[in-house]
Amino acid sequence: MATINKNAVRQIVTVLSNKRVGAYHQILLSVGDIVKSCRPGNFVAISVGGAGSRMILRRAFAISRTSDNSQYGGTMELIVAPHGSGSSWLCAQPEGTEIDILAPLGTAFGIPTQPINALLIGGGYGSAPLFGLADVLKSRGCKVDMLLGASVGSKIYAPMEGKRSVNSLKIYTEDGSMGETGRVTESLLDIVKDRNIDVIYSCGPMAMLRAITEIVSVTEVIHQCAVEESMACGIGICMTCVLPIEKEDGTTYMARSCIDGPVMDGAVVRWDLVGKVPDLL
Amino acid sequence: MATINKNAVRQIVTVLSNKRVGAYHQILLSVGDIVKSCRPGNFVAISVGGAGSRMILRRAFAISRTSDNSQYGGTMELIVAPHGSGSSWLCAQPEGTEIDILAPLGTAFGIPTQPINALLIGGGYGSAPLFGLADVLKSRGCKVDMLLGASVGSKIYAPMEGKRSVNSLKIYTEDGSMGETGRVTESLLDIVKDRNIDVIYSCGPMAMLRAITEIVSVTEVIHQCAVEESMACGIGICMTCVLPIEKEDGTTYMARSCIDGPVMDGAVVRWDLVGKVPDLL
Amino acid sequence: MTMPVDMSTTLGNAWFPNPLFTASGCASSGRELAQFFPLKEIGAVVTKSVMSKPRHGRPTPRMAETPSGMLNSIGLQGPGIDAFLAHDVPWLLEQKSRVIVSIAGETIEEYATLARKLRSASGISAVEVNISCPNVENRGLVFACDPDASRRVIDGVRKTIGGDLPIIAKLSPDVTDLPAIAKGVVDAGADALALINTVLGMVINVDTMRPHLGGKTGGLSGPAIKPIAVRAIYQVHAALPKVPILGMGGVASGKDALELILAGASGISVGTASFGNPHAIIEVRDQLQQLLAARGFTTLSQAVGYAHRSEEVM
Amino acid sequence: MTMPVDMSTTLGNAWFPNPLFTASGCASSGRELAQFFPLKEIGAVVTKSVMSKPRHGRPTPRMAETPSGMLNSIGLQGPGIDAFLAHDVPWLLEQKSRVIVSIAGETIEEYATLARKLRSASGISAVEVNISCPNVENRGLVFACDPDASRRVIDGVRKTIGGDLPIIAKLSPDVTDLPAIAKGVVDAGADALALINTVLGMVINVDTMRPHLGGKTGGLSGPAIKPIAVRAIYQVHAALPKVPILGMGGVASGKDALELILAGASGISVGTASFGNPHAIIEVRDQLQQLLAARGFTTLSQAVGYAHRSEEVM
Ligand SMILES: Cc1cc2nc3c(=O)[nH]c(=O)nc-3n(C[C@H](O)[C@H](O)[C@H](O)COP(=O)(O)OP(=O)(O)OC[C@H]3O[C@@H](n4cnc5c(N)ncnc54)[C@H](O)[C@@H]3O)c2cc1C
Ligand SMILES: Cc1cc2nc3c(=O)[nH]c(=O)nc-3n(C[C@H](O)[C@H](O)[C@H](O)COP(=O)(O)OP(=O)(O)OC[C@H]3O[C@@H](n4cnc5c(N)ncnc54)[C@H](O)[C@@H]3O)c2cc1C
Ligand SMILES: Cc1cc2nc3c(=O)[nH]c(=O)nc-3n(C[C@H](O)[C@H](O)[C@H](O)COP(=O)(O)O)c2cc1C
Ligand SMILES: Cc1cc2nc3c(=O)[nH]c(=O)nc-3n(C[C@H](O)[C@H](O)[C@H](O)COP(=O)(O)O)c2cc1C
Ligand code: FES
Ligand code: FES
Repeated sequence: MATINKNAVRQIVTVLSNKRVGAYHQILLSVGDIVKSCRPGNFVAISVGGAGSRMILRRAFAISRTSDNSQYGGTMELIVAPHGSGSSWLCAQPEGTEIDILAPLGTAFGIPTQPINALLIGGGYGSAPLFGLADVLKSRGCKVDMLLGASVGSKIYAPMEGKRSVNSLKIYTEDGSMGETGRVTESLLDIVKDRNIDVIYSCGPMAMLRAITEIVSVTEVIHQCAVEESMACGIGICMTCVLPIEKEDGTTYMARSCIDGPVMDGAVVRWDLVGKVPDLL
Repeated sequence: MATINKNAVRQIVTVLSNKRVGAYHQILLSVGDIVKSCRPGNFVAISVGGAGSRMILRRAFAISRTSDNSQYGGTMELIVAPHGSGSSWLCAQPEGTEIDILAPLGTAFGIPTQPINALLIGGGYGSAPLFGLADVLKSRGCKVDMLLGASVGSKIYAPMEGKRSVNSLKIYTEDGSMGETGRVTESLLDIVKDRNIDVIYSCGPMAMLRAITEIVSVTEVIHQCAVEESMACGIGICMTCVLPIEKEDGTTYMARSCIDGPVMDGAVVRWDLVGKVPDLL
Repeated sequence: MTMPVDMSTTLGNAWFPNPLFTASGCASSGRELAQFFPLKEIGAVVTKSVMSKPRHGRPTPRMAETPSGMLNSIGLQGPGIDAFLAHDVPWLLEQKSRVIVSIAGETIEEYATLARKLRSASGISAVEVNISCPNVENRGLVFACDPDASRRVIDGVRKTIGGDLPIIAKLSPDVTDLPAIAKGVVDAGADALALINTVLGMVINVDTMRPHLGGKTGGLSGPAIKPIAVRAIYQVHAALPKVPILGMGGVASGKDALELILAGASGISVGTASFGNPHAIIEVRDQLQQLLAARGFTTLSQAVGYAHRSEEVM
Repeated sequence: MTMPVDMSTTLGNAWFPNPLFTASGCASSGRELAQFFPLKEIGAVVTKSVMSKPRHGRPTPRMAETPSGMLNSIGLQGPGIDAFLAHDVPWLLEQKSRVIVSIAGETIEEYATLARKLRSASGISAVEVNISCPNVENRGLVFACDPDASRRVIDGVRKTIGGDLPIIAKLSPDVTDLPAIAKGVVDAGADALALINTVLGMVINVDTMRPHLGGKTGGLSGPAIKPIAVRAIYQVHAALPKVPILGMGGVASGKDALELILAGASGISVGTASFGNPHAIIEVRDQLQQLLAARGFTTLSQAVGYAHRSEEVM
């Protein structure tokens, strides 16, 4: 924990572009040097509603990709679903708007030192951080397969350039409007076995993360998942975002998903206790 | 009262232009047919801060001028001083912004049926509704003189076209940065006598309205003043905007300046009791 | 296509075609809002609390805007019950508006006097007893903050007014044990409860460096207090599930109204929201109807207190 | 050019270089905010209320945003006093941070036990006693809502802790008579008061149609409650002008802090505002200093309670 968020900076940044992509908005921010400390899995917390807003809390979004180029300097991409009032406000901000961000926050996906076989699984906008992760994994010589799932095709986020950074991409939708009909967990165990997967990296709804953990629990696969809990502060000071985590000694404690996560080891999350209180210590 | 606000309409309108003029913003709104029922002295109540604002109350502004032309349809002009958060928000809205207005509200200046000698006195942005009033009075054959005062020259609002509609215009500033040094009340009694003034129409700070009333109390001049009290609703339902008014029988009651005003007879306002509670009835 | 929802509701033996009411003090006597919509379109007009004598109220400034709320300090300015019954009530009835008269007093006796006058007035649907007033006979302690005084006010009104006119006791949230106060007034004869009156607050003007309001303290209303209203209604409905509640506090949308109804309110007063939008009550009514329909309710009453249902097995 | 303002303040016999503190439960144990500014820059870190045993707290969801505010229902999750004194306090002292330890208990005895452990810890500036906790020995009635129980908690802490460490009793605004509770705890030995804890509230999720929070009710904080905080501080300062108050509730700017100080606060805790802006406390401190200077104050203490001065002749 002591080093988490040590690079976090609060900064007023500018919206470079805001495009609708299916059910989401792809928002590009000019963030300068912040990109230097962003790692796949980190998130950004954004003030919403402008000055005088009745929304007093920041909203958390996964950092989808960052890049550092000569024309725009550091840029950060977000994939935002207009959900409630705050995310809808963000999706409505045109090019040129100044917004107040705090980034990078939280833990990042662990990057293997050896070339491994990685399976990246995204649900809905959860695919956002996976393409940046895929780039990093590829650069380390990993084999990267990807499964994306959503209820409907418009909720699959899979940009062209993103597809290039993976060895294979399989899409599932529950209504069959894109890719195969069904969920990413459909034939997961087979995929894991067939492709000799070493590590699963996942991001998406909690139910998906839980299902993946349970399916791969019979294997040796490591499951790094980026969780999503309701967050008031995003920086570890409020204790609202907790998840039950099993310690080595078998006892359970409530970890903060903003600072002990969002990337966590799926195997230690007590998914059965999410939204409940563990037995007394 | 029964007919006050009967033409009031709530409507989403568009900002046609927003220009800085000295210390103020001249804001032109495209309001359509609303202009047909606006009279000099009426005001508009505007929602500020946009959706999700923590400001829940409308802000009141005098309707400065209206016009109805073939290019833009009905337009309404406001002269807004950026004072606190709500008026500053309004001053920051660019062309094209949609805003939620309620207009026309409140009483209007009484227009004489005979040609009279009128003296219009404005303090600060209080001059705003007086130019539209001057046009109407001139069209009724009245002689219209005008005195404008403010602390500094940048707070004198006196547009070119406005000057054309008055017979004379005299400007006072307290720091002497424009016109004469001093206040509009400086030689008021002389002006009233010299020019045979029948009616004074005034709009500006309460202290100015009070001073005018006291000065002309020794004359036969009628003083119609547009008062300004803190308003929560602007439509007569909250009782926050009250002023002590003397009835014919000598008793005092608390009248609502939004609906029994803003234009009131200066002589019946108990200026000495403003901000106090009259003796029990 | 959504199913029509039966929006009618009752408070005691009074029936209303829909559950949207004005809030006392936020609609004056009704005339002013009638410029914006026909008053008969809403459940009822709850009039500004009237006292036995005419009153000037408190000095200005009487309001301060606060984050998502406002403070008011009107001090019950009004014409007195006689003028009110002579001019305001007949006009409202002419508009075919249903009328709930709110009364306020400084002594237990004054409440009884007001009740006596109301008894002889006809056409009124119910009386709302605003007990958030200082009791001059007891160091200015607000009636609603004193279990015994609140009970005695309602008892006095009940005895004077007879059995027919429903009594709605309006309570203050500024108490340690709201369900206890609620039980007391229900035992004393209240048919329904109005929850919540404003929360005591203050703003200091950082320029004059004194309390901003003429009356120093004021009542906090608007969206800021909605979570307090929901809690108060939920608590009281849990304690007294059979007693109808007229809920209020920060309602500005159908969603807000639904929240209060799920917590246990049978009717909703809209106060401060009308200041920002004179059509608020009508909009809330229409939005509420749609939200109820979308959730499969066919009557409003099915939704009342629905948040209290026991946990289903997952 | 503005004059420098002496920002130092005292609570009981504890001295602080400036009056800006974290609010208990809104800074965890300090480490996390230290990524954003050196903790010694502020008056003191008030740590999250610690109990005698480790605790999981309440189920999620633990928060809901409300208009200009939020509800929380953490349920005092924490490591327990032993781990806290072993790990957190030494770390804070290493940072040269001043430390106010907040304690919470379920019984009067638990508070005394906590006080005993604190007594042997060195380097702490003061203890804040959070009495807004359910008393398991009395039907879960919150200590702070019961004048007798609050007095007994403070009395127990005072007797155990000895005379040196200042005791700040933290009160809940959810009571009928706050000055009476305040007097009681001061009589029992509190050197200062912390006002206000959160206001009890609830949000109902209109999709699940149940209370949104895992713990059903939650504590309302943020700008929405600022007018309640100002009123509470003003009332208590009027009743007990000599007792220092650590003010809090919705402070997000120097102007907000000044309002609470003029009402009677000698120190300011910033809670919820740090969630939206981790630098909030530092910004509030700097803005406050400028506002004080612009008003001609040369020391913070001149401004404390200044809104209570008698009316000048106009
Ligand atoms: C680590 C993390 C990464 C995320 N990444 C993305 C992303 O890349 N793209 C995207 O579209 N969304 C993402 N989310 C979800 C996003 O934060 C919520 O959709 C958003 O906060 C909802 O705010 P709102 O005002 O629109 O909704 P409201 O429901 O009005 O929000 C009310 C309050 O609840 C909180 N809240 C509600 N839902 C969530 C949620 N799912 N997670 C956290 N807080 C919530 C809000 O922050 C706010 O304080 C992420 C969440 C987390 C925690
Ligand atoms: C009938 C009428 C006509 C007006 N005409 C104009 C005009 O033409 N141009 C102009 O610049 N201003 C005018 N004002 C003043 C204008 O309404 C205030 O400057 C504005 O409301 C301040 O809002 P704020 O959010 O900027 O300030 P804040 O001080 O933050 O406002 C806080 C609250 O107090 C109320 N308030 C504060 N000052 C006033 C005030 N002077 N009058 C009424 N309410 C107030 C606001 O409405 C708001 O609810 C008029 C006021 C009235 C009543
Ligand atoms: C300006 C104003 C005046 C009020 N006057 C009264 C009153 O006379 N009697 C009463 O019982 N409540 C009065 N109230 C309280 C409201 O009826 C209502 O209980 C409270 O404002 C909460 O609802 P809201 O948030 O929708 O306004 C008044 C409220 C306001 C804002
Ligand atoms: C998430 C959260 C947790 C809190 N935990 C505690 C606590 O443990 N002990 C305590 O005395 N107060 C606690 N409080 C109350 C705050 O210390 C403070 O009194 C209140 O939030 C009002 O201040 P604010 O509006 O600046 O947040 C908590 C508040 C919040 C928002
Ligand atoms: S969101 Fe505040 S601790 Fe995680
Ligand atoms: S502003 Fe509400 S009555 Fe005048």
